[in-house]
Amino acid sequence: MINVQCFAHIREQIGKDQLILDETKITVKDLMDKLSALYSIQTESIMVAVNEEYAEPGDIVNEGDTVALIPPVSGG
Amino acid sequence: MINVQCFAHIREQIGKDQLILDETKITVKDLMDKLSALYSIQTESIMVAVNEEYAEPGDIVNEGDTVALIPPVSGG
Amino acid sequence: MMFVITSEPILIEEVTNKVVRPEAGAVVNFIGTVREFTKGKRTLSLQYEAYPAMAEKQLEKIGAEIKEKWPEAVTAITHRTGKLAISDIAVVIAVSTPHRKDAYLANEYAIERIKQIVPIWKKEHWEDGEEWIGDQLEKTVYPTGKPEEMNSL
Amino acid sequence: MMFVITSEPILIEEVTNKVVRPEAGAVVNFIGTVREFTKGKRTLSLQYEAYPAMAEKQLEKIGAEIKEKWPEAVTAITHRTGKLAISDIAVVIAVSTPHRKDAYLANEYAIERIKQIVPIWKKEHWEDGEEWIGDQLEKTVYPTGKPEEMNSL
Repeated sequence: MINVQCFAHIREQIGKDQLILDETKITVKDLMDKLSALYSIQTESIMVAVNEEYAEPGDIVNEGDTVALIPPVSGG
Repeated sequence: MINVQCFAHIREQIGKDQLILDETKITVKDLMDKLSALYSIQTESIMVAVNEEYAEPGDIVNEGDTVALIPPVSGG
Repeated sequence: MMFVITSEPILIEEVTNKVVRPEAGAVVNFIGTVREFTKGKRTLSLQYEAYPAMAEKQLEKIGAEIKEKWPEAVTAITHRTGKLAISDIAVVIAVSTPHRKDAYLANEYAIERIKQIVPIWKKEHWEDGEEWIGDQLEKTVYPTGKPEEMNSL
Repeated sequence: MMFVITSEPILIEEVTNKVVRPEAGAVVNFIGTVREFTKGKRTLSLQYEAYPAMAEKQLEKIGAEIKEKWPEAVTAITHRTGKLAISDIAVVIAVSTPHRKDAYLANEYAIERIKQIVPIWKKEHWEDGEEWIGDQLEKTVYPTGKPEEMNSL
């Protein structure tokens, strides 16, 4: 299982701050495509972090990893 | 009479923080030449303020004005 | 703790004191406060949300980047989360250096980077609605999936 | 009182609060602290002397110059006099603006101008002596009798 954390408008759109996906090994890109289909979220402006580090589309997410969906940031 | 205020190394060199000059009307330049002769201070790096504003060598100092000798500043 | 995400009010003095040291003659602070009007639109309040663990890591990364560019600089950053009123402090960045020029440059670098890579989001509350900033108004697309490296200042 | 010469310790928060306002989203502070080593020489303490009435007028003048260059900026400056120990705060400059870029530029302008036109003097106390800075080490000659206008940043 893979834990996916959601923030800001993505959290509000999905209606949850956390998703549990029944996956054991998946690329960031494939994971995003699944989420896009499941929750009809626009993913092209969303960054992905795996275990609190920004990840590339080709990076592998493993069971037990924490994924975060990071919409464009606006701190400061 | 004209009151002359002295600061920093000029104050220490002259040994007073205030001088009273028996003048009624004098240019800044002439006043500096007098002070230079009287107290053997180097005047070329000293700025002069009259009534709390920087003055030019040709400006006139009148009786009752407050003159200040301003060595190169080093605040901040 | 030089890089902090907190829900408490930020004390400028406290952040500054983390970087004051005998070798430093200059501290530059950036203090971000909640502005009432943006492009003519009145803000009532702001809400900041963070991914705190990752946000602190990213702030540390910014500190490390500054260390590389300005080896004598020491940086501390505190960013607040939660609901903020007009003029409340959202972020304080303090950078100390032996000489002042570097403190200005490194400080400005820090705020630019915060706006690029630190997972913190701002929701504006107006009289007629609310919106997550970075959502529609200032839409950004990241073709690589990661924020771009910033060009050097 | 936006422009102050004082013999009391300076509180950063207090100077900053003078410029915080709903229209401003950014405050930049410059905090000048007493540095222990300058060119390898150890400073034990510093002494600042001012011509207070004129110094406050000159600080006000700097505020007016900033207003002219950056009309939306608001500036407050406090400079301390008397004996200061290592890391004590000698000066705090706070500039608020709607947008941050101007706050950095205006703040840097202020500290440059302080070092040019404000009648304040620093005496360094070392282990083996003391000296008024601006006296022999950094001798400046003013051919016009006045400090030069500063070139724009």
